[in-house]
Amino acid sequence: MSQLVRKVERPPRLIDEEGRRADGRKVDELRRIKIEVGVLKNADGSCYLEQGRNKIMAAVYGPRELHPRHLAMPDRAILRCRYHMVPFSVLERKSPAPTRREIELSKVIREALEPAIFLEYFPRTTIDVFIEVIQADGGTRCAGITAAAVALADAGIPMRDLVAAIAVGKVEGQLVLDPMDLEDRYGEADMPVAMMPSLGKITLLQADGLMTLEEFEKALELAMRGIKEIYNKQKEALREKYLAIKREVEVT
Amino acid sequence: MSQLVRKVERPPRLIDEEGRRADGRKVDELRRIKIEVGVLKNADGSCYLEQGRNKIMAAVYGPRELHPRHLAMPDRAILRCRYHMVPFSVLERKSPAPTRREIELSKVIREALEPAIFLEYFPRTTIDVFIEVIQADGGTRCAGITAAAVALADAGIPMRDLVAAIAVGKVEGQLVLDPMDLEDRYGEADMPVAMMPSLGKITLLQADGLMTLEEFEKALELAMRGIKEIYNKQKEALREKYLAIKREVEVT
Amino acid sequence: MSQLVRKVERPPRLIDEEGRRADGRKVDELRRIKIEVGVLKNADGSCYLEQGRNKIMAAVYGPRELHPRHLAMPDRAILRCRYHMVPFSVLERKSPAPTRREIELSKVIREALEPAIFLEYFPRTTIDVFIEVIQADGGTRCAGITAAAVALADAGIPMRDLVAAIAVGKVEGQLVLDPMDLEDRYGEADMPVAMMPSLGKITLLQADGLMTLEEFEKALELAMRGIKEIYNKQKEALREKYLAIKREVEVT
Amino acid sequence: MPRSEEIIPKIKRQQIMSMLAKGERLDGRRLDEYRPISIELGVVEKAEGSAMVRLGNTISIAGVKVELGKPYPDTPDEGAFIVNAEFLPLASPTFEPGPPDESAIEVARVVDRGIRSSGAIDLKKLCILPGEKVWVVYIDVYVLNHDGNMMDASGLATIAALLIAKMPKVAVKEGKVTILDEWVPLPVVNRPVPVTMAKIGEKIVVDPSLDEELVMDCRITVTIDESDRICAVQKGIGGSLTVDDVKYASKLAVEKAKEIRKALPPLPSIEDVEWIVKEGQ
Amino acid sequence: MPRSEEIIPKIKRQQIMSMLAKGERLDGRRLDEYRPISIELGVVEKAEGSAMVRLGNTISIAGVKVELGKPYPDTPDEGAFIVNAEFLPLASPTFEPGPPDESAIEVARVVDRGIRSSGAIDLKKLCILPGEKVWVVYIDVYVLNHDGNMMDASGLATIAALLIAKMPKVAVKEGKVTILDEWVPLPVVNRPVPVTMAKIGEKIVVDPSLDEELVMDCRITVTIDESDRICAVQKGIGGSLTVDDVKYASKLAVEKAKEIRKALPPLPSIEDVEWIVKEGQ
Amino acid sequence: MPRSEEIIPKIKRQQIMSMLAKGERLDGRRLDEYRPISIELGVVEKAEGSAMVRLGNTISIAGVKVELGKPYPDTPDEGAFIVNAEFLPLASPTFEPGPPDESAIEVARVVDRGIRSSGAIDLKKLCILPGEKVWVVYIDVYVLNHDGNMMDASGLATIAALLIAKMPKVAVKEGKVTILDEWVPLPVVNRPVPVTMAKIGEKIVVDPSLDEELVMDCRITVTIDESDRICAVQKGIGGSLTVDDVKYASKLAVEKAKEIRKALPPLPSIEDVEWIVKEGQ
Repeated sequence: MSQLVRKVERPPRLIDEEGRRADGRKVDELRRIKIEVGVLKNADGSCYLEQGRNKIMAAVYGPRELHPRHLAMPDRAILRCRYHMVPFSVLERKSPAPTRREIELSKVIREALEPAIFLEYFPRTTIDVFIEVIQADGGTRCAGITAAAVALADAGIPMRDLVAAIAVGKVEGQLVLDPMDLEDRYGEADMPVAMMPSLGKITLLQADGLMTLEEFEKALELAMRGIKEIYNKQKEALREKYLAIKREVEVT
Repeated sequence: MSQLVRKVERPPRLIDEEGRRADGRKVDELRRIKIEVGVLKNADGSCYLEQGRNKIMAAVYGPRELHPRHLAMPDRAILRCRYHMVPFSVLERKSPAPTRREIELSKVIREALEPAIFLEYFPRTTIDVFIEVIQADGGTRCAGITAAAVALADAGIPMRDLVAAIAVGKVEGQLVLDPMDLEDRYGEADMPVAMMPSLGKITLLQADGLMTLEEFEKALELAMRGIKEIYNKQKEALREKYLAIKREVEVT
Repeated sequence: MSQLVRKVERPPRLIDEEGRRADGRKVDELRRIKIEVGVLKNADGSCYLEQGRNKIMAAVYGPRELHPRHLAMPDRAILRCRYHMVPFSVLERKSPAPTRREIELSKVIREALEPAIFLEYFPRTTIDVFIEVIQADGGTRCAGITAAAVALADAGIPMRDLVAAIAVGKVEGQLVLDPMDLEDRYGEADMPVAMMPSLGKITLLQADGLMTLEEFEKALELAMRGIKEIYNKQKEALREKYLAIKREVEVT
Repeated sequence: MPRSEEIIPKIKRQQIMSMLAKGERLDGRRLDEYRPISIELGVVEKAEGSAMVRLGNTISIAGVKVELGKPYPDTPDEGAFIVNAEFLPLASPTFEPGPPDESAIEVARVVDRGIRSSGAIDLKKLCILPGEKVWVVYIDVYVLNHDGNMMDASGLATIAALLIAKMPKVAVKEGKVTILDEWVPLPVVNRPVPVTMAKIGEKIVVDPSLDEELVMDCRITVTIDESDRICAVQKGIGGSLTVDDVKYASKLAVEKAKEIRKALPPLPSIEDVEWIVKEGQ
Repeated sequence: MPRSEEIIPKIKRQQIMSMLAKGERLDGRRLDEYRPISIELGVVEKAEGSAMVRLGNTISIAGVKVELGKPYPDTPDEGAFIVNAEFLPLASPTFEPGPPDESAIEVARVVDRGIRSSGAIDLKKLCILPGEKVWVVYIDVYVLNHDGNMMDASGLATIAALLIAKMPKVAVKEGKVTILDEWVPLPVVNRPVPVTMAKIGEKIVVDPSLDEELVMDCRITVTIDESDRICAVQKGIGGSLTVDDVKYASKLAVEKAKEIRKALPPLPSIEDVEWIVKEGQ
Repeated sequence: MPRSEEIIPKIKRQQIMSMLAKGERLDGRRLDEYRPISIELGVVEKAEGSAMVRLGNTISIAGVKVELGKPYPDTPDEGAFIVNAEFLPLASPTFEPGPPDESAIEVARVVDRGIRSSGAIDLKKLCILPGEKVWVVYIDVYVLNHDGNMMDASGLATIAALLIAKMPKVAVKEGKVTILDEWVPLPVVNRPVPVTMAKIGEKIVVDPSLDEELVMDCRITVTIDESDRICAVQKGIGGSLTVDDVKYASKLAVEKAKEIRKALPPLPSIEDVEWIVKEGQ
C-alpha cells in the first residue's frame, strides 16, 4: 500500500580510516549484549536479549504432551520452533502473518538447537521454542538462537551444550563481526553461524553474498571468536539467575 | 475494486420537530416485526425474522454428535454459533468470507444465548446455531439473537428463558429505540442489549459512541422496554406454530 | 499485476477451404499422441502423455492407507484426484494455488475414472491420482484422464476398462475433433467426453458454447470415434511397456 | 460430498428402483415431472436484483450486485460477471461452515457456463472506458435448504435475479465516470434454464429429490437457451451413461426448459436503453 | 477460548468465592483495586510509537506504524487506523501459533471501538489528498504474558503508544507527496481507558487475574474517555449481568479510568502543528 | 519433513556407514561423485525458458515467465525476480498436496540466494520506467520425482531455464509501454551452481541419494559462482558439522561446481542487446 520508503541512508563510508564502523565498533567487536533470564511467568523457560538495537524475547514450553498425538515420536521428543517478527519491529511495517523468510528461519533455528538437546530423554512429547523479535537491527536469527538456548537451559531441559550464534559480514571488502542492519543492507556478504561452543560443533551455517574460499575460512574463524564471547555471556546470565534464586532461598 | 460509494445520504434532520424519525417512528417505537417459525425443513429448528428491512434466517442443529470428538465436553453440550451476512445483504457487496466483525459477533451472540440453554442436559454433544443475514438495515446482531432464540425453542432445546434483543441508539442527542442503518450511520451512539426477559438478566451488552453515565442508564431502561415487546412477539410466534401443529394433528 | 496480454491472435480463418485446420489437421483428425508408461520411479504407476503441444504427467499412488482414518470407507477404496497446472504451462503465468477451475476439473476427472475402478476390492484404502499439466494447449482434462487411466493400469489397479477421453469443438460452424487452444478460444463450443470404450459407457460429459440438438448428437458420434483411436494408443503403450519388461526379464 | 450422504441407504434404493420400474416415484411424481417451482422476485431490496427459488423443499436465493472494476486484459471492451455459490450450513446437517467445497464450486461453474455460453448478459454494454473501467456483475447464490437438485434451484434463482436487476446509469466526461441517479435494467438478452436429471438403475428422472440423489448412479445437467440450444452440459457423480441416455436427456431438457422458462420474468426491454452516457465527446 | 482454560477448577472457584464474600481476593487486593500498572514508553525505537504495559504479570506491547494509503471510499477526507491484536504462543501454555482467534479479534475490536468512539485520533488531520492519499495508522498489540485482563493491558498499551508516537510531516505540491525529514506528533486528542471487571458469583471485581478469569461467570469492559463519558462497552463470556450490575460497573469504570489515566502520558500539544504542508497552491 | 521419512531405517544406516568406511556407496559411486546429470532444455515452449533436470532418478522442472509489474520501493530502478518451489505429490509417497511446506520453501530460498548473491540476473536491465514499471521474472520449480538432492536438481533446473529464456523487447514512448514482437535473451550474467553434500557418520558424500538422505546426520549446500566464489551456504537438518567438515565441503563444492557448470548452456551473449527501446526522448 505504501510508497513511502524507509531505509537508513548509506553513509559515505561504513568503515573509516581507523577501522571504526558506523556505530564506533572495531571490525571484530560485538555489539553490547544484555541477557535476562526467566522474564516471562507462564513459560517453562524464557530469556530477554538485547544485542545492540535487537530486542528478542524467547520462551520455551515443554517437554509437554503433543496434540494431535500421531505426530509424537515413540523414541524421543520432537522440537518445534517458531521465529516471528512483530510488525513494528522494523522500519517498514511487516505483515503479522509468517513470511517465507520466517518459515525458513524457524526451520534452520530448530535444526540449530536440535543437536544440543537430549530429545531422547522425553519420548512422545514436544518441546516448543518461541522466538519473538520485538525490534530487529540485523542478526536476529543468531540473537534468537542465543536467547532460545538460554531459555531452554532456564526451562531445565538437559542439553549437551548451549548453542551460541553470531553473524560475520563482509563490508567494503573487510570481514566484520556481528553486522548491524546498516551493514547487512549495504554489505557484500552475510554469514550467520551457530555452534555448541565447548564441543566445537557447527549447528547453523548460512551465507549469502560473495566470498572467496579464503574469505569464507577467515569468516568462520572470526565467527568462532564471537561465539566464544557470546557463550560466556550466556553462562554468566544463567549463573546470575541461579545465584539470585539461591539468595532468595537462603533469605527465606 | 470499486470506487462507487453507495450510502444513503444523511437527511437534514433525523428526528423532526414532532419527534418523528426518518421512517415515521416515534423515538421509543420498534420497527415492524414479523416472525415465522419452522421455515426450513432440514434444520431441527428454524426461524425467519423481519424487523423493518432486516431479513434474518436462523437455524439450529442439535444436540448432535461432535467431530472431532476431543472438542466435546464431558459434562455438557458445547454451543457453536455462526453469524454471517450474505454478500448482497448490504448496499456495498460484502466479501463472502467471514470478516473480523462477523467473527466477533458470532462470539458475542454465542455468549448471549449460552446462559439461556441447559447445556448440561446434553454432555458430549454440540448445539449449532446458524444465523444468516439476508438483508441488513441496522441492528442485525439483535435481530439474529431474537431469531436464534426462537429457532432454539423450535428445536425443542430446553431453555431457562428465551433471549430477546434490541439496540438503543443516540441520534441528534436523543435516545432512540431500534435504530435503523441510517440512524446507526449518522447517530452518536449505538448500544445493543440482549436479555432473558423474565429473569431480568442481561446476556449481551455492547456499546460504541459517546454516552454520559445518565444517558447510558436511560438507554438501558429503554432497551428493557423494547426487549419486553420483542419477547411477546417471540412467544406469540411460537404459540401460533404450536396451535398450527395442534390443528393439524386434530384434523388428521 | 501484469497488463501484458498474451494470446495467440485469431487467424483470418480457422478452417480453410479445403477443410484444413490451423495446424494442418482435418476436422476429424486427432493431434499426434505420444504415451510413455512408468516414467516416474516413486509412483506405483505413472504415465507421460503428449497430445499436440499438451504435456501431461500422471501418477498413481495406492491402494494405500488413508489418513485421517475416519475418511476411509468400510466397503471400498476411496478415489482422490488432483488436476493441477504448473504456473508456466500457459502463456499467462497461472498462480500455483488451485483455481476454482482446477477444483472443478479434479472433481469431474475423479468421477470419470471412478466407474472404471474396482474400488470394492480395497476397502479402507485410498487410491490417489495426481495429474500435472506441464504444458497446456487445449483439451488438458481429456488428456489428463487418458494419462491417468494408463497410470492406473500401470499401477496394477484392477479396472473394468480403460477410460479414454477427447473433446469435440465447434469452430466456424463445423464440428472438429480434439480442438487445440486456438480453436477453444475462438470456437463456438467445446465438449469434452470420456468413456470406457469397450463398455460403451460415458463417464465424463461436459459442454459449453451453443449447439443445437442435432449438432450435439453429431458431436457425440465424433467424440466416440476419437475415443476409439485414443483407446488403441493407450493399449499399445501398455503393451509395449509389458513387452519391454518381458524382454528385460528374459535377458536376465 | 459430505460424509453422511455417502452411506447409501440400500433399502431405500431398492424401494425407489422397484417403484421406478412401475413408472412411479416416492413423492408421486412422474419420471419427467418437476416438483412445484416457486420464484419470489426482489426479496432483497438492497440488491440490484434478487430471487428466491423453491423447488419442492429446496431453497436457493440469488442476489446481484454491480460494481465498477477493471476489465480482464483479454476482453478490454467487455464488462465481467462472477458467479459464487455457497451451501449454507443451515441448509443441511451435512454442510459445514467454510469456503465453498468442490460441490458448491461445481454448481457455481455450471451456472456460470449457462449464462456465459448463452450470452445471457450483453457484456459489451457494460464497458464504460475500454481497458480501464467496466461494470462487474457479482452473482451470489446461497442454498438455504437442501432437498435435492441444488443445481436447478440455483440456476433458476440466478437468471431470475438477473432478469429483474436494475443498475445505475453512468456518465463519462473526459475520462471521469459519474454514477447517475437513474436506474436501468441489466442488459439481459437470453434466459438459459438448467435441467438436471438423475440416472437410477436404468431409469432417468428429472429434478431428483434428495432421496433420489442419495441413491442415484449418475447425474446430468443440460442447460437450454431461449432458442432451444444446448448451452452447458455437466455429467456429475461417479457412474456412467450410455449414448442413448445422453440423447434422451438432452431432448427431455429442451422440453422441460421450455416449460420452466414460462415461470421466469420476461427479458427486459432494452431497445432504447442507454447504460453509459458519453458526454462532450 | 483454549481448551485447558475451559476446565473450571471447582475447588478454586469455591475458595475465591468464599474470600470474595469477606471482601477479599486471592492476591490480597480489594475488589475494586487494580494490580500494579507499569507503562514503559518507547520500547521499540523503530516504531513510530510503542509502549509495554504490565498489569501484574500480564504483559502487552503495542507498536504504532504509519503508512501512506488510500482513504475508505465513504470517508475520502479522513485518514484511517487499524488495530490488530495477537496472543503470542509464548504468553500462555494454552495459546497456539496461527492467525488471531475470536478472543484476540474481540480484544482488537474493543480497543478499536474505544479509540474510534472517543475520536482519540483526529483522522481529518491525516488526510493528505482527499479521496486519494491519506495516512493509515497501524496499531499492533501483542500479549507477551497472559495473567488475566489482556483487554485493559492491551487498551492501555495502545493509547500510550499513540500518545508518544511521532510521524513525518509531508509536503504536497501539485498532487505529488514528499515525505519530509521533520517529525510531528500523531494528532491524538482523547485518552480512552478501558476498565474490565469480572462477575464471580454475586460479586464484581476489577482487573481480574487469570485465576479469577478461570472461575468468573461474566466479564464486562467499559471504556471511558477524557470527559468521563462511556465510549465502549463489551460484555464477554457466557453468563449474565443484572441491570444493577451494569450500573455499578459503569460507575466504577468512570472512577477507575480517572485514576489510571494519570499513569498515561499527557495529550500531545498539537495546537501549532502542521502535518501536511501544501505548497504552491 | 514428511512422517514416513522420519523413521530412520537403522539397518540401512549401518550398511551405508560400513560401506562408506571402505570408501564405497550403495549405488557404486565414489564419495565425491554425482549421479548422472541430464539437462533437457526448452521442454515447455509456452514458458519464456524451461529446463528439466534429472539427477539419477530425481527430476526437477523449472519454468520462467516474465510479467510487467511495479518495482520494490527500495529498488525503484531494478526489475525483480521471485523463486517458487513445490514438491509435487506425484514425486513421492510422502508428499501431500497443498502450499509449499518449510522444506520446499527452504529449497526456493536457497536457490533464490544463489541467483541473487551472484547477481546472475542483471536486474537493472529489467527496469522500464524507474519506480513505476519493471519486468518481474517468475521462476517456478517443481519436483516431479524425489530420489534425494532436490536442492541441486532444482538449482540447476533454475539456472538452465534462465540461461535459455527469451523475453519480449518493449518500447517506451511518453510513459506508455508497448510490448514488441521481438525477442531478446534474459540478461543472465552469472551461473551459480549449488553443490549439496551429506554428512553420514564421519564421512561427507556429494549429491546424496534418497537412501543416504534418510540416514544422514547433516546436509550442507554450497553454491558457487562463475568465478569460484561462494554465493550461498545452507546447513540443513539437525546434526552438526566440524569446522574441518565445512572447509572440506566448501573446497569440494568449488571443484564440483566447475565440473557441473560444463553441462549448463553458456551465458547468453547480451553485449548488443537492447531490452527497452526508449523512443522520442
